[in-house]
Amino acid sequence: MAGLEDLYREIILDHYRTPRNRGELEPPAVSAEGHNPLCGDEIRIFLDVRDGIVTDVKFSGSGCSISQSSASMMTSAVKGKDVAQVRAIVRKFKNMMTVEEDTETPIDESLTLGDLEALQGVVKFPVRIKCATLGWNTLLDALDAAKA
Amino acid sequence: MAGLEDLYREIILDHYRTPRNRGELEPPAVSAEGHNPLCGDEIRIFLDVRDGIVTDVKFSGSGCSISQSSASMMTSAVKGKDVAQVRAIVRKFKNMMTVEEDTETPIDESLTLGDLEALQGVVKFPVRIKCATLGWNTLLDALDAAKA
Amino acid sequence: MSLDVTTIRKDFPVLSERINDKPLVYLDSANTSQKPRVVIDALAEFMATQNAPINRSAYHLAAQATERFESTRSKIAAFINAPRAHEIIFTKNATESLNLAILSWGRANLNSGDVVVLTHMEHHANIVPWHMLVAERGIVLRWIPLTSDFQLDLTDLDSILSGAKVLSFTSMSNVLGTINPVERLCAAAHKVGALAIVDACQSVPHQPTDVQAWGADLIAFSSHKMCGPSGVGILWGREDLLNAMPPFLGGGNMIADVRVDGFTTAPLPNKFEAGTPAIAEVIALGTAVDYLTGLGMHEVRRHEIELSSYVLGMLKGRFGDDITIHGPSNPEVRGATFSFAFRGIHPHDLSQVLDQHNVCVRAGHHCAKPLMRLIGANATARASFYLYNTTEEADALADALESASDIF
Amino acid sequence: MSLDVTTIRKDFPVLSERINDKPLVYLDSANTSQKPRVVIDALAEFMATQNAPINRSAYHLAAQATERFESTRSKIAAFINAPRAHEIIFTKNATESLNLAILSWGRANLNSGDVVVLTHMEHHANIVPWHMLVAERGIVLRWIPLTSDFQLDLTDLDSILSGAKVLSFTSMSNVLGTINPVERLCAAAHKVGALAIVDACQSVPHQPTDVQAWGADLIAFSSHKMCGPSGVGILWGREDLLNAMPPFLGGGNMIADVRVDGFTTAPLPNKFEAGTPAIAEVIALGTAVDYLTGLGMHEVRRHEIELSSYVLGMLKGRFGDDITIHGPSNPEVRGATFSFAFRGIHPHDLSQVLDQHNVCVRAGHHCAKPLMRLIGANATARASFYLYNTTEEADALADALESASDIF
Ligand SMILES: Cc1ncc(COP(=O)(O)O)c(C=O)c1O
Ligand SMILES: Cc1ncc(COP(=O)(O)O)c(C=O)c1O
Repeated sequence: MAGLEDLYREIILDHYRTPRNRGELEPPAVSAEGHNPLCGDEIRIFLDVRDGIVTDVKFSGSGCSISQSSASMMTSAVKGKDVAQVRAIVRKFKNMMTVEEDTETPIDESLTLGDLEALQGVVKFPVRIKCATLGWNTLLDALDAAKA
Repeated sequence: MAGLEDLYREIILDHYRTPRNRGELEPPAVSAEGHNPLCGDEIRIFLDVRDGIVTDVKFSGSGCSISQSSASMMTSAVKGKDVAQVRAIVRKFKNMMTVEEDTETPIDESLTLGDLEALQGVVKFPVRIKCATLGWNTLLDALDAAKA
Repeated sequence: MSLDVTTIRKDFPVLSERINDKPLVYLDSANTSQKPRVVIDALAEFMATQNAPINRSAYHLAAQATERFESTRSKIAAFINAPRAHEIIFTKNATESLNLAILSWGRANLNSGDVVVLTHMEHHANIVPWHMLVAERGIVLRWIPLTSDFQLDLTDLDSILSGAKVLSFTSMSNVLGTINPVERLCAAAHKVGALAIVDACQSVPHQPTDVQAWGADLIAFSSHKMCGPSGVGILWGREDLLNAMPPFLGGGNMIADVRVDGFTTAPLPNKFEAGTPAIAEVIALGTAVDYLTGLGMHEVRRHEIELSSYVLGMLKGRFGDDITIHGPSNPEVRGATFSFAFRGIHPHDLSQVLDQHNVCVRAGHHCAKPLMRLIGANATARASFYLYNTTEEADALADALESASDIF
Repeated sequence: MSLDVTTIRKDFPVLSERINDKPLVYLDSANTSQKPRVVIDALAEFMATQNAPINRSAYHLAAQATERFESTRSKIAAFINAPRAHEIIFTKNATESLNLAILSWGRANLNSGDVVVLTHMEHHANIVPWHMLVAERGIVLRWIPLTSDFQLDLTDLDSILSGAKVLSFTSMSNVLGTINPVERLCAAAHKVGALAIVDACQSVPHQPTDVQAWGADLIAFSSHKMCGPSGVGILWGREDLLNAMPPFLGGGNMIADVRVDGFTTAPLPNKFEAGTPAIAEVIALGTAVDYLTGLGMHEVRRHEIELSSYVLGMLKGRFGDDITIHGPSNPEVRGATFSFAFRGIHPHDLSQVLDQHNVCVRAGHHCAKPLMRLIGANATARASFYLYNTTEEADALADALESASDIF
């Protein structure tokens, strides 16, 4: 059985206690809402996309340490990147979480996930994968909303 | 386990091979139709009730030896009786078959079922009770139809 | 005579399981109960030596299976004091039972503007089917609010019920533990000519049930919460009501006749039991009912009142204001199900830490999101006790809670 | 490599049962199959040592149960070559699967006058839900007739299908044994833009299944006919189709969110799995799938073709015109299910006499009354063989039949 230390790495607890990019953005920023139907966690992702660049991103809502820290780390990782890069990061993260659906397209090996790799331990707790990916799936919805 | 001889008494097979009162009656006789949803047996009971007396009764349809012989014996038993007597016989028969719903009203002990007692062995084959009572329940429906 | 829990625990194989060499502390019985050995054996034994279809075949093995299946129906009827065995309908779970009751009765009887009254402590199973009727037929929902002690606030009951066609409510909240005054609510519904539907999932496994004393019209509950197998739900309804309801699922077993141009339905209970049921599971549920009856439902209830008293006092004593229990403080009006918030630690994280101590509690919205919004939380942790749980296990819960603070 | 039936028979405890000191000859597998020891053990083992809720709780026991439950979904997907595991929906039986498909899709897509095409060999489960839609929405049913050799008469298929919205049919008749040309029928349906629904109850347990090769849109089958426990049915559907269908039962597990004023549904498969499923049974069904896969479905089919050849020849050889078999004479286009009439003896009486020899056959209308009317009988006797049956058992059937003439 995997131990708690695999799950609650220090960097994760740090992002949980001191979340980055927490808040909301006014329109014209777009937003999307995500639910974890199993545990009730809710998250909202705000996204400012200009000329194909994610110029700003924020998140609100409430949830467990994994969903909150994952969202916090995510915002740090995608801010300032262009949309294609962001989508590549999402794919790489979801692949690490074993839940990337598109298994045909190759994963960009040159990308590094940095701090996000701390979340790898979540895979040993399958129930928590949904916590870790909640913000990411919601980000994808927000990207779609930005395009529309 | 009960043996076949409990079920297929000679008198039962006799009524099966040579059914009494098989046929139909023209209106003003009433009729009712019964199904055994489990095995597909169908029966139709025709009833001529005049001044409270069952002056004639016939049955048609098809089914197994138990349902057919029970219907045949039933017609012999009720023909010429008044409606109250017929209902008492039905009650007594269904009671023997362990399926009389009205357990409050006492059963008329003075009534004799005669040949019908041969069907008692059916109780040891619970699945067949529905065969034995198919004609009887249909008779009750026909009696209701005659009253209406 | 109170329950001999030490002996009872030996009846449940899983309670002797050890994980990482520590005992299992199973506090999630409001979710699903554990199963006694006799129930597992009945299921396995039937499958190994007596397995056969029911209702459809005349041979000995099938006749025997049919008899055993039907004997569970009679046992369930006796267990809840239903007047007639054929008023017991077997479904796949309480959710199907509620959907059957709500959608079959509702589609035949409810029209635009008709009022249905629910309470603010309902499980999704007693909400979503009503929402479906809101969308389909334009019915209107009203909600009975809660008091500050997490009981139904019946102050305005008469005006809430006025003109209503249905009152549908839970006999005991799966989140708060609150036991509702079922008789009073059924009587109030009937006074305005409304139907009384009771979601009895959380009370039937834990206390004596008497549907006639309740005066209910339809009730639903699940086998898997009362020591029986998964895959079986129960719907009880008044005979005249069930007879008047249209069928819900169509297929084999529920028909009297089928022609290319139509069908007629079989009498109760078959009318509502389309297809091959959970034969082995229903038979094993009969064994579970025997088991519970053997223990005595009054004794089960008394044991859980004692446990509740202990848990409430102990948790408050050890943690004071660090713990908030969302539910009544009086053990007499609640079951042994405790939702709580602890030191601001998210319930999901809390349950993860408790799991390291093999303490199994549920974290989440407990399929009662409208209630959660009222409580003001997305989620709570919930420890739910049953007839096999002990005060030592309550202590183990508290010890494990203590350790959670070390991490967060 | 053909099946080693002697060894296989030892896997099924009930086949070693003796009644009145005579072996059991179980020939009712089209009704429900027997269960191998590994399946019974998987069920009992889970209940005794791993029993926990799924999806809702984070602790180890619950996570493990969830994983095992979901692994059955993947196994079923592989077994029928479904592209995605979340296209597999667990229900309580094939009847619920068909009702879900028919009523959920039908209520959203069918209107007065819309044509649905069935065949004259359907089970009530694929008739009655359509009758319900006839009553609810005024759809119109058309029926594909049969040839004199009890196969679908496809001569006028194009005109029967013309303008139809749905073609819903069985892959194999539970009465006649006829195996239908599923690929051809699905293609014909799609050519006119109709949906193809396949009642796959009788074929999935007996031969390899490839829903993609079939080109089907929705298919239904039951665990209990394929060596699995009772209480579980399966619906497979194309992802886009399932996504577009409204939910069928409302409650826990099928929601994304619930508010007092409405709800949103969860993604597949949860959307169609309201309430607590048959957890232990689904897990044990996974073991049944492993068992069948281990034997090899091609080998199972080959064994049944051999049995069919033997049964057809032997019965005709011994009884000539005294026996009428209602079904195709060519073993390649039929399964090993034989409905028959024998010397004018009513099937119910026949099965009673056979039972004295422990030969278990079903007598009745087999939930296919429209077909029975076509055959011109209220009932037939039906002997259905499976992977564990032998030619010796076919001989035992014939010997028992012989003795029936002595009585009637
Ligand atoms: C109050 C209440 N109602 C309904 C249900 C639904 O029961 P099931 O999941 O067995 O269908 C539950 C349990 O989950 C419950 O606690
Ligand atoms: C062809 C066919 N369809 C549907 C069914 C219904 O299956 P179940 O009773 O498992 O729901 C059966 C079996 O009874 C069948 O043989």
